[in-house]
Amino acid sequence: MVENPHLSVKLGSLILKNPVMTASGTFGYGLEFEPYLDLGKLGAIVVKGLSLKPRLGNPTPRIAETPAGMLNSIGLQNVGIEAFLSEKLPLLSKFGTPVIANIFGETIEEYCAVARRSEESGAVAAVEANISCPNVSKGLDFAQNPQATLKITQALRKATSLPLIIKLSPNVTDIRVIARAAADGGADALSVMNTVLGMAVDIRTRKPRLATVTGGLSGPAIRPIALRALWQVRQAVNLPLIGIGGIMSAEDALEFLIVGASAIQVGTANFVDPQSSVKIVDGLRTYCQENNIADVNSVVGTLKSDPI
Amino acid sequence: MVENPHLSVKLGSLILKNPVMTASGTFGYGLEFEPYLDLGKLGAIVVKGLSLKPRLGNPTPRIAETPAGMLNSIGLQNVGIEAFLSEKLPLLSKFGTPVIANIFGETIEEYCAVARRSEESGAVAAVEANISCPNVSKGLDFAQNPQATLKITQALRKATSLPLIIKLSPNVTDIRVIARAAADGGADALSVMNTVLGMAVDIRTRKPRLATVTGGLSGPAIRPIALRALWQVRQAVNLPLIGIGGIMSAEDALEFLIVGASAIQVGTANFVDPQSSVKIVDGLRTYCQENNIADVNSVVGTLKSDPI
Amino acid sequence: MKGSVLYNLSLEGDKFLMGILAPELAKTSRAGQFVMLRVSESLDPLLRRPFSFYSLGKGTTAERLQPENHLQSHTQTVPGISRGIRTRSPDSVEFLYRVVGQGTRIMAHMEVGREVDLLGPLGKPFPLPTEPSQIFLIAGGIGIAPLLVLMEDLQQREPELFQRCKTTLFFGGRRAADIVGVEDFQSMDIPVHIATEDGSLGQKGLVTDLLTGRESSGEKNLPRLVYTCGPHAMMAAVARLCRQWRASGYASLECLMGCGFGACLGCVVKSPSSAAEEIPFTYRFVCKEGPTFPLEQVLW
Amino acid sequence: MKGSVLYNLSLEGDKFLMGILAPELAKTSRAGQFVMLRVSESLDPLLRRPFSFYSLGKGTTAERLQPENHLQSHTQTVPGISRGIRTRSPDSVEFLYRVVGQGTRIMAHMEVGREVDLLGPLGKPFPLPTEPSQIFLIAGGIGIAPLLVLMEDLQQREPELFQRCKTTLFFGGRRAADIVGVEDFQSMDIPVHIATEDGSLGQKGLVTDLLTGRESSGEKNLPRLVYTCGPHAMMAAVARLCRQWRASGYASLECLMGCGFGACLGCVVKSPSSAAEEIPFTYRFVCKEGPTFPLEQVLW
Ligand SMILES: Cc1cc2nc3c(=O)[nH]c(=O)nc-3n(C[C@H](O)[C@H](O)[C@H](O)COP(=O)(O)OP(=O)(O)OC[C@H]3O[C@@H](n4cnc5c(N)ncnc54)[C@H](O)[C@@H]3O)c2cc1C
Ligand SMILES: Cc1cc2nc3c(=O)[nH]c(=O)nc-3n(C[C@H](O)[C@H](O)[C@H](O)COP(=O)(O)OP(=O)(O)OC[C@H]3O[C@@H](n4cnc5c(N)ncnc54)[C@H](O)[C@@H]3O)c2cc1C
Ligand SMILES: Cc1cc2nc3c(=O)[nH]c(=O)nc-3n(C[C@H](O)[C@H](O)[C@H](O)COP(=O)(O)O)c2cc1C
Ligand SMILES: Cc1cc2nc3c(=O)[nH]c(=O)nc-3n(C[C@H](O)[C@H](O)[C@H](O)COP(=O)(O)O)c2cc1C
Ligand code: FES
Ligand code: FES
Repeated sequence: MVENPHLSVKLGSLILKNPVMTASGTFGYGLEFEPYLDLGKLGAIVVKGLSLKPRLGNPTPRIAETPAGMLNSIGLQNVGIEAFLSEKLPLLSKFGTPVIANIFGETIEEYCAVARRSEESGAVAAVEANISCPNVSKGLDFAQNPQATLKITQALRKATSLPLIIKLSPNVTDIRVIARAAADGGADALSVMNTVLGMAVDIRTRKPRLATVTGGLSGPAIRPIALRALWQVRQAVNLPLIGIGGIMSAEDALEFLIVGASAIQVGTANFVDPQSSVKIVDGLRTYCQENNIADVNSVVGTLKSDPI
Repeated sequence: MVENPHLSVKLGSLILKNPVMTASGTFGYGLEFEPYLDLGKLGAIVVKGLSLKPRLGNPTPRIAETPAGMLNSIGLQNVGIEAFLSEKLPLLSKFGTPVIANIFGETIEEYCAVARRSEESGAVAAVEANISCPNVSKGLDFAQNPQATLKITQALRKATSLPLIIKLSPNVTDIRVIARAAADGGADALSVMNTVLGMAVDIRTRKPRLATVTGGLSGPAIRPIALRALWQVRQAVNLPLIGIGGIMSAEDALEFLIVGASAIQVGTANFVDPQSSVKIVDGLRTYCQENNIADVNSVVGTLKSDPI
Repeated sequence: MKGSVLYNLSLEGDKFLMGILAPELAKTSRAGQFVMLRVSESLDPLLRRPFSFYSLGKGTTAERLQPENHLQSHTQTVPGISRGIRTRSPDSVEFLYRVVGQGTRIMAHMEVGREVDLLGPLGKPFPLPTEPSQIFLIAGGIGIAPLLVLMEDLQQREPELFQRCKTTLFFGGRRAADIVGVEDFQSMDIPVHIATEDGSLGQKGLVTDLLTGRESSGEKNLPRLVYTCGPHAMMAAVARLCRQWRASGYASLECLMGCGFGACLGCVVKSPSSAAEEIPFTYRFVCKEGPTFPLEQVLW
Repeated sequence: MKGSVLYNLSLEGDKFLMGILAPELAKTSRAGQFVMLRVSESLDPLLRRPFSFYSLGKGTTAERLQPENHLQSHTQTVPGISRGIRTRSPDSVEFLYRVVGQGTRIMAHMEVGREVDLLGPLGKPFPLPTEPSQIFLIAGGIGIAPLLVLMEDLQQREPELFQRCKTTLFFGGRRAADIVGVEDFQSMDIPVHIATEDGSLGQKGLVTDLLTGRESSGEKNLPRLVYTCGPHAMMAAVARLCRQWRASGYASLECLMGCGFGACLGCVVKSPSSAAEEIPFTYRFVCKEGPTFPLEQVLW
């Protein structure tokens, strides 16, 4: 039995002490979880999506429960990059866990400005660009168009020397095409995936259960979709990948590692059990110990699939 | 209280005694359900996808359970249109419920041939073309490309005078574009939607849980995706729509009617409870009675959504 | 945090009273706070459910709420079987809940001894009165829940102040079956005025009908302090009354909650923005900044 | 069809024996058939689980399977609490099951009186012997389940034939804890030979090790009829032996099942195609054409 398996993983130049990150929008600014866990134990903390200016977000209802999942249309409410850097980041930095700024904007320029401010702070370890949020764009997203993905990735690549993670959307015909565009644009890693566009109706009132009608579906219900998206992207690009979607346990996380994710993010599970993320770190360690795995990286991309 | 609400709905020239159909591939050839329910009570029976020649289908494992859902890659195993017409259809016809042939092929010509044979039988009420099965095509499906959708719909429109239903796939960037193509091609109604492409991994063996690696996700997990797809298609075309995806109860069915489906199909629910479909018919009747609704059609498309 | 079901009693209509052994929670929680309860280990339902404390087990009530065994209850959805007997202890907490959906239906079936997974205490407590005052408690339906614990907490912590406050409960519902827990208040010598919409108990009408027109009958009939919980429209009406009465008031708000501790940003309520801000309103988080709010902090 | 749990006994290892009151099922089912059991009303887990009958409650066994209360059991996942006592009746059916995942874990927690939702009887029964024969029952682990009911059914329906058959059970497992139910066979005077891979009970090795080399010791040591259930590889080995022995044999197959009644087409097994067909093999549905198959109908 391996007593102290090596859990550290690399996403380009970004080194994490273990593969477990928190998913943007499901972990607040990190500090909300201090009562429940040791933030120092996490691989990385990805904070709520940040924009140049503070945003109020969408009207209520903003969430709805669905079978083994939930819909949200928070509308990217956030304190804005400046308040984050001055009020939240200093408190968050002291845990020794890399803080990743999840960023978004309405224009490419806004994205770049937020990325630049993140880098200037000196305390942000990487930038994850949410080019795929289904709740704010009226039309199609950057992440639904390869040209747009290429353009925004190139622009961000120029704007910052921080590790650049592009977060992809499942709401596309062929995610491989988008993944290649992000790779070509200079991304260091890809996050696969954001929420699936969904909807629910209250039959009593005949109104949508979300004020915005549609919203993002997350949670275990979408795990099979996320795994498939990851598998497709794995075959399309050579970048380190971050698996996201419905991960509730170390077993779930292992599915993503096996398919080819170097790291994973825990999202909706944080609501169900605020300790989920560290429990998954512990679970991965135990798995490695029990299966005599010296290095968790040796699990990554080991899917055995017979050609059919 | 309305004692005998009018439950009959029209899909173009096709008249159903109620809005509840069974989804292709989840109801066998109908006869498998004879021990469990009165097939005469259903709005329509959509049989397992039929091809020109019999098909063996995919290797096992063919199904896997996921949170509130299941994956399948049956590979469209079927007895072939001829055996269906000669062996199954005569037995099925006696229930007085319209039988809809779900058809597929590897080429447009095959599709058309199956449609023609269906019409020639004189006992098939309509044709539902599965242009979106994720388990057989190696590349992209017809349903993932508007031009291909247009072409196959036009060809089928020429090949048969039966009511023509085109079944759409959710695995697209913008389902509205595909829906419009099908409408332009001459479809009489659209089925929204087929399964979502998904995947699951057995962490013990590190193999995919399906022999084909990926497969179609169905069941309540995908209901929010199906409702959203229906809502998008509702805004894009003026055809009668059939809502499909994760419907387990009359309440679920009502969500689809409210969003704008004239009829619905019950799929995975048939496995969990073989009586699901008739229970949903009964549930819709009770709902109309209790809510003083004289005609179920008056529920269709009544979603109240404030513009935001 | 794990707790263990001590009793799960079927009350009037579709209401249940659940006692849970959870010493840590009983010790650290305050009136107005809530827990997020996980009703099952299954992924469906997925999210936790918020419940206010009805009692923190510290109070001692002489006359106990009478659980009735409603095997022939008028509610169809719930078998309505009482399990266990009500035995509060300093180590137990109580939730008064109404069966409205999948989660509460599962709760209604929980057996004695069943382990439950609780997250809490969460949210801001009700501020207790600081000086002897006339207090109105105004509840609608299941909104009664956080008001009992408030009075028990006050009685426990400041017995003298409790004695010197003049407290009255105004309690409304749609029908008699909505009115539960009255005995718990009466046993603390808190008078109870009831209104039901169908007139099946107390005065016919809304609970606010019991309250309008009080200004005319003189100052001494008006409260200094109001605590309210119930349907949104009722609390909005109470907020208007409090402005008329120049009374301070606190409401306990309900709202869909994804997490209960400030992480999902799902639970916002519109709040007046401060003059300094240029925005028409601001959002406050019901789970962290509430669920108890000064009435004027909410844009009703 | 609804049934009600009569007992749910924790046996060796992670095995449980569940008795269910289900008169209709007990009456109409045959050995080798199965039910699809819905373990919860939740949508997770969604699908029903297939279980073969272990007993149809008709048999009368003198010595009863001894349920042990494994509170200090070696299995971590299951509390291993026995509920109720084993009392079979003509109206009850029994399932012997192993806890392997979410569904069976939920089953292991079911209380006496709990209502369960069963679909069945499904599938094809084992054909009973038609003449006095030497019969080998060959089981691996939980594969023992459908073999007891087979013998009880025979004893019940054709007591004389049962007497005149010479039946032996060969039972293999990985360790002693995998060997359950032996007493139920012994009480029917069926001798039991055991093999475990770790040698903790019976002969060390595979169950098929107990069976090889029999040809040399003469005809009378060979069976005419074989019934087998267990891991695929074991049944494949048994199929080979049966060819050598020129014995007829039947296997009860396991396979992932979406529905259990021929609707999903998920449960196929490869079968030799008839000479007339031009395809290399054909698929048969385990749920409808099985789960019991003549050994030669399966491409092992
Ligand atoms: C701070 C707070 C305290 C509460 N205290 C009590 C109490 O003491 N007693 C009581 O009976 N109820 C209380 N509620 C309401 C209670 O949380 C809901 O009735 C319960 O969540 C319904 O769950 P369900 O699964 O039965 O209903 P479903 O309708 O099936 O639930 C679906 C989803 O909607 C949410 N939901 C449904 N109704 C409400 C609601 N009214 N408020 C918030 N979320 C809702 C559920 O949590 C779940 O996420 C409180 C709510 C809040 C926010
Ligand atoms: C005809 C038949 C008879 C059976 N009889 C028995 C019996 O008498 N006793 C017993 O202990 N087991 C029996 N099994 C196996 C039993 O069905 C599985 O162990 C059970 O479904 C596992 O469910 P789970 O939720 O605990 O496991 P999970 O692994 O969580 O289940 C996930 C999914 O896989 C399926 N699955 C997992 N293992 C099996 C398996 N071995 N066979 C079929 N499906 C599986 C489940 O049904 C479910 O759909 C039988 C299987 C078949 C096909
Ligand atoms: C309430 C909520 C808010 C979210 N906000 C963001 C966000 O601000 N930026 C972003 O990139 N993703 C956001 N997401 C998406 C998650 O980061 C994640 O990609 C998605 O939820 C799938 O993972 P899960 O199933 O584990 O939750 C949000 C998700 C939820 C549920
Ligand atoms: C086992 C299985 C087989 C299916 N086979 C077909 C098929 O042959 N043709 C088709 O158009 N759809 C097929 N489908 C898709 C269903 O008809 C339906 O569109 C989908 O399952 C979503 O509905 P549900 O969530 O109610 O199951 C199949 C689905 C399942 C689960
Ligand atoms: S409930 Fe999640 S932030 Fe309040
Ligand atoms: S299990 Fe569905 S066809 Fe056999």
